[in-house]
Amino acid sequence: MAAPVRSRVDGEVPAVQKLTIGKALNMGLRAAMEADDKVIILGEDVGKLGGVFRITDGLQKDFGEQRVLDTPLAESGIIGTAVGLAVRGFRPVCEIQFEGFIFPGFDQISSQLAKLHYRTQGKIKVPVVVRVPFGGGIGAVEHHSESPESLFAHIPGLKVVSCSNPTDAYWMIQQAIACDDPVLFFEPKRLYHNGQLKSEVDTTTPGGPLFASRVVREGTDCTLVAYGPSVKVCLDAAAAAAEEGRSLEVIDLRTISPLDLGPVFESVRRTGRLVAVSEASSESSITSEIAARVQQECFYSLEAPVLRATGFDTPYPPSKLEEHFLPDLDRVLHTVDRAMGW
Amino acid sequence: MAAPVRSRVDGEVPAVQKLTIGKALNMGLRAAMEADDKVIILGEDVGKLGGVFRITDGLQKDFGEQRVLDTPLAESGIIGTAVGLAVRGFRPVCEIQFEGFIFPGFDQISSQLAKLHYRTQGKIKVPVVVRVPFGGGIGAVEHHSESPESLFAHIPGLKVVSCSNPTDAYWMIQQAIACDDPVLFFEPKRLYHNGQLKSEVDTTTPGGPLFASRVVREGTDCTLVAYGPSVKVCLDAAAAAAEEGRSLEVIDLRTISPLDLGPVFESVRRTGRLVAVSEASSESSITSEIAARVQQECFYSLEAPVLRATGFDTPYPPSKLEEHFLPDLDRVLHTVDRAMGW
Amino acid sequence: MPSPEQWTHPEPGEGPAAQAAQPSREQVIAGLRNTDAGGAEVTQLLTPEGERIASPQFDRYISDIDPEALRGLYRDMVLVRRADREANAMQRQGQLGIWVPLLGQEAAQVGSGRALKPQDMAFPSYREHGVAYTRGVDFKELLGIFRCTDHGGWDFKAHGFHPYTIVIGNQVLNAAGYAMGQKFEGRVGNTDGDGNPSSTDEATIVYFGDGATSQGDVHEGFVWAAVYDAPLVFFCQNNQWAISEPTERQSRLPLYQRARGYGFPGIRVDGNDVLACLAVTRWALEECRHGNGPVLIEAFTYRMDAHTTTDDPTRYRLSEELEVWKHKDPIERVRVHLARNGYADQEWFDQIQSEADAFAADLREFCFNMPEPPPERVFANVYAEPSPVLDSQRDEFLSYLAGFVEAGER
Amino acid sequence: MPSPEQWTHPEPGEGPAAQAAQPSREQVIAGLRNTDAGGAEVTQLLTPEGERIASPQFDRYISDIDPEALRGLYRDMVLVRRADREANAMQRQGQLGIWVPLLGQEAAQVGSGRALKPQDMAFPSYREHGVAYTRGVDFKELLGIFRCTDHGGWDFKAHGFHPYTIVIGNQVLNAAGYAMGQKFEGRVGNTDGDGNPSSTDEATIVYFGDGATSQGDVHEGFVWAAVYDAPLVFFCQNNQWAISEPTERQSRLPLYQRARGYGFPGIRVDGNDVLACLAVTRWALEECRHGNGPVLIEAFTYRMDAHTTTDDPTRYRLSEELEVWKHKDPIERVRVHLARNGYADQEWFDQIQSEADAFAADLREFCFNMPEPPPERVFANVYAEPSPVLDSQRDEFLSYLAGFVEAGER
Ligand SMILES: Cc1ncc(C[n+]2csc(CCOP(=O)(O)OP(=O)(O)O)c2C)c(N)n1
Ligand SMILES: Cc1ncc(C[n+]2csc(CCOP(=O)(O)OP(=O)(O)O)c2C)c(N)n1
Ligand SMILES: [Mg+2]
Ligand SMILES: [Mg+2]
Repeated sequence: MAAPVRSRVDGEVPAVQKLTIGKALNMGLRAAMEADDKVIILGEDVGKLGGVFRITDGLQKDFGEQRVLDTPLAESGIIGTAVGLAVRGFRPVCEIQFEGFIFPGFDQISSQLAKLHYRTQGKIKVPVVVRVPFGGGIGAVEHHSESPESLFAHIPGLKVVSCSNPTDAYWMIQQAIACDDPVLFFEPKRLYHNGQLKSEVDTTTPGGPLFASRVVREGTDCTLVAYGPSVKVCLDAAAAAAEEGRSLEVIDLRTISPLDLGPVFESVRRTGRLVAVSEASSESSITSEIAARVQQECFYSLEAPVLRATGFDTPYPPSKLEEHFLPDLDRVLHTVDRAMGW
Repeated sequence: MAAPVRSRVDGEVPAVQKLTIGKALNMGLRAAMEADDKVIILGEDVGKLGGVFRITDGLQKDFGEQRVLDTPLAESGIIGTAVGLAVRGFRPVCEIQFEGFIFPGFDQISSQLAKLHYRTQGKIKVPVVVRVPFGGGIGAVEHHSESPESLFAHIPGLKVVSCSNPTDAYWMIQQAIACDDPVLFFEPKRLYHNGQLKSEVDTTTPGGPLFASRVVREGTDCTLVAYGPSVKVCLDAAAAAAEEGRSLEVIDLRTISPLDLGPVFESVRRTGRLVAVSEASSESSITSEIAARVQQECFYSLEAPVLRATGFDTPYPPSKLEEHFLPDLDRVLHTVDRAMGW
Repeated sequence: MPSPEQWTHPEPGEGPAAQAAQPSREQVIAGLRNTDAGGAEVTQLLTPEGERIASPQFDRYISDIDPEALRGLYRDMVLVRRADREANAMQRQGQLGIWVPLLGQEAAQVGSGRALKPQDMAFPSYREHGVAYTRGVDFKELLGIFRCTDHGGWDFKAHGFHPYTIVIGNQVLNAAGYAMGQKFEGRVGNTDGDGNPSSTDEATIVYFGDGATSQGDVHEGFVWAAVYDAPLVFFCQNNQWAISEPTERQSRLPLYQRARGYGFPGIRVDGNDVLACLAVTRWALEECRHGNGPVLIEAFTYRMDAHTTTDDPTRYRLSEELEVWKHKDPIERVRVHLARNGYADQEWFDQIQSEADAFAADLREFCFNMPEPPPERVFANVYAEPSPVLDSQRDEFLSYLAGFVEAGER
Repeated sequence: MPSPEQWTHPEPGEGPAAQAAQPSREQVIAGLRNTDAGGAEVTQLLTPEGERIASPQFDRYISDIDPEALRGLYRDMVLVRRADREANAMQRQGQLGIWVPLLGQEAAQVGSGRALKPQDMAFPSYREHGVAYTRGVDFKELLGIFRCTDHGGWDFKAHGFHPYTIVIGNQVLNAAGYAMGQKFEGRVGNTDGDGNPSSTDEATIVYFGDGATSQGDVHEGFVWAAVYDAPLVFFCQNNQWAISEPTERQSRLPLYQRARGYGFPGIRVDGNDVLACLAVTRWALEECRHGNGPVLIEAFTYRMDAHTTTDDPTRYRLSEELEVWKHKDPIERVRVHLARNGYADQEWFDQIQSEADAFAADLREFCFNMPEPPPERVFANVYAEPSPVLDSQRDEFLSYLAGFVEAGER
């Protein structure tokens, strides 16, 4: 059975707080660790340092070295031991330092984490969460700005989610930890400490369900669908479009696998147009999947093909060039223009 | 510069031979090794044993242990040393024993093999071929029947191809080895030794270019697109459909990345319908990408949405169940029916 | 179901097998060398001739092995071998998709498996049918994997026996994590009321082959277990071959010496000596339970049959090698020992043989009657919690299938 | 360009840094312990006090190091440190996106780098600016990576210096493959006309950190190099820390002992002693060139600055530790040695300092004037041979961009 996501009623923490995404994640992890002492954190530099992004800040101090483990430097080891710990009854939360370093752990993710439940006809559960800071826009060197989430969406047995705002960050991480399936949790690293996004988080009442997408801005002319860091880009684009009298609906996917495209279908049936936005390269990606399914489900509603504004099919470029690589407000609006003019 | 793919004129080998795919690959590898002594083969059991499928049969005997290496048992090691050998000037051909065992090598593939050329602004070339027997239908145990090619199609910097017949097997492997880019070469393992597919291979004249798809059967009602083992399924389906008076066009993708969709667009503009077939799970896959691009390029030509007949979004099941998992002739025709009835 | 033999043997008489290479001189020598390598370094308590060798270090770990217990170990090995041979035969008859024979490794598996306590956990690779047996997993429960009706389905927790792991090395890290969990839960280094080691302390054992030692995951397992003092016994069955590759392709040194680089004990045991395997594994498990952290055991043994039923060992090793190893058979030496010392008579041996035959017959009958899994099984248990996308794929497929039934086609 | 500092310091004064934990007692002790660990096992030729210690084994490898050569090594280290500090400062001024300081590791890098011959190949990690310098790679050529205008662009072949590798451990396998290639091409174990070792024989050196030793790739590099007798020197700079994790988190044993498990030599050298690093690396390279296969060197040193400019070491180590290591400074001991023996006077030291300042000034000026890469660079060199899909993405994007220019917006 899944561990409970407790509403916080202990009164120690104010019920509503203004938080960044980073702080919300930190508090969400803390709440999960308080709720269930089988929750442990594993990763490189997650202890004393609190992680290179400080998302686990203070947790080792308060929960000890057996619940927040500074592991040896090897990702297959982190995931592989987490699987074993889960078999033992723990609920490990692994931190991958940057998405570009998840690949040494790919085999354990696809061969064990994703398949153990299926292999054993459900007799073994592996409630492991793999936290992955992802995406670009931080001016970093190679391997620190990628968006590999589509690879995991293609692997059956995994669930993949991404948060885009502090409230979701706080609740989704707890729900992911409580989920009995392995969850890859993609965190929009460039927004971790973005003060603009700081918002009030109600820490008493859980948000909606984890595996559900959500309309975050209503509109009538064209639908934008995105997840993680691209949600903010889309919201900004919608605000800019509104000034020019164009009404864009924005959907935050939240769950990447399984996809919850119901709200997207419903929206496209109204607007007739869809632009899918993601920093990931487009080829064989989540945005491909969205396009494939929407053209099938909304065949007679579409007034233009589903278009995509994504990272290009190149490796992530040197970050002086990332403004070109990343789908920004202009490129999203340009793509909307193309959809409108079809 | 790419190594040459030589036409064979030495007269020792008959110019036209009846070959299976397996034998054609074996002869193609031999021809590549004769043409360029920098071509070396690395893998588990590829030497004395000739590989578990015998694709490298006889090569170590004739070219020696420094050109056909039985490596230690570790896939990251195989790919990682192949990258270093390529930097040194070799043209390594790695054999991954079964596609399910490519994952320990995923990091070296995505972080080094795919990116070294980009990282060095073209100063370092990594002409490595990774041969991957893939797909199901052989009644095997877990990890021996998967179709992970979409994962590699999503990684920029790699090229990904798959052969479906003896002539392509013979020539494509040589072209892949001669290509200056890293090529993931997916081989339809269940067809290796399929006597039905045995056909005359002209070993004197190279086939068409490597990175081009090809219409393998013409038709007018609906287009089928597939690659590797699914091409045969589609051809069989088209033959069956013809008996019922339905004319299906079949396109062999051959190149998965970069996709060569020109012939598909052209075909869909004529037929108005497309069914994409693959054994891989559908989510965020090559068939998603095909659907996404075809709905965009052929928006006004499509009389039905692009449909897909694929493996399900489950791990590969125990192989007693694989007949259900794999898109077979019936399921392809059923999907065609749906497209026709839209 | 297509038989995996077709992988390599397209049409009899022609095809690639016809070009089979002979093993090189070096390989033959390597193979033969193995037969007496390990001599000085190897821990042996029962010689191939059935003589009991005293060991100051290890005798106390088998002080409870009286003639009856020894007969028990003999019986274990005979049953396991008989079942293995039966399964192998059933594969030849098309009843199993593949079989992974353990022939020759009975002592390594029974000896180490019998060293475990109920509360311990074992992480097998894919050849550990003998260990499975010692953990109380019915041989029948293994068949699903090889008949390809399931990926394994015994009660892992109840038996303390993890699922088979096919991807080489993976299970070593999983086992390290599990053992860390035992430690974190305070299940090592305890004492009872009298100050003796607690009988409820736990340890984990993980099985892997000589070839597996090259994998990064095995190394990382060594690193993790060492750093966290995890109660983990690394049990490497060096059966001299990783499919067609001799151990020389994986290491310059005897494999047990790998432990030297990590700072925990490594030991080579005669893997064909059930007593030595039992004693050494008990010692290693105790080290673990005391909280001293991991131990590496290299069981020096030999794979007497093919790698799997799809393999053709004549392509890479000479039958002479097998002949040499037959002299070191793990069962025969116990038989000689029991007989010579009067611990068992012919009647008893005959009785065990009939018991083994009955065991095998039962297995065979079970195998022939195994049901086919239903199509919906494809979709079952992908997730613990529902996935609407998958549910609709399933529903769609099942109604598609139902269409055939209605049309009378399937 | 957003500065990576923003990763961790949202708003000054508040944010997570305010909760910074202090290093634990254990960590402090571990750190201090390191300062005299390695004592007996470490190879040292020049003490921190500048005294030359004779070594029967290694002296002959530096018999050519006369005062002039020693001054050269001193100059190398001073220049490298000065450039490192300049780059660090430029990062603080926003001219570089990040910098990875080598402060404290000059001797390890210059000593090992100077041991290489032109035909040798070096595979760096990401901190080997000092090695780059010894390979004739201009410091300016390194800046693109850290200014984020490129991923590295020097002439790798001409310099015998591979691209920086950021994914921990990857380069170790790549180096093993390269070294196998040297062997396959017959570039080891040759003799010249007089029967002496050939001066054109080759070897490879690969750099990695203490943290990296845990990665599977490093292990597999050990396995491959050992099995193929590849001419590869594994040069591990143990700078005591993998970001915030002390070496104890990676290993129970001193890291050089890892080699014991693989059957090739492992040696610990004082990584702050340029002479010892030079001598030991020359020895190791000769082993390789003779065809004896790999050697592991652990250079025992200290990262005197932060992991990178985004790191805050005060969160995990005490400044006392740094103070201890300052007494073992790699440059200072050479200065004392030169001065005490009258090999260099103050004027010479001053001159080197000015030279270093000029070197840094030149670097600074270059950095400030580095051009921005053009947008089409995003699409360039993804493949060696054309990819029509990508070409059309590029064309479409460039015409989109041109649209802005036409509209006067960018
Ligand atoms: C990662 C991975 N690579 C390749 C294989 C294919 N394979 C299966 S068994 C085997 C040899 C294993 O040898 P060893 O570790 O000595 O174990 P043994 O089979 O001898 O018991 C290989 C290469 C695999 N299962 N997993
Ligand atoms: C595979 C991988 N995981 C994580 C990282 C993030 N990372 C960069 S440097 C570093 C620590 C490396 O420590 P060490 O090997 O001792 O080298 P040092 O930086 O001390 O020179 C980490 C964890 C990475 N670059 N690659
Ligand atoms: Mg073996
Ligand atoms: Mg370090």
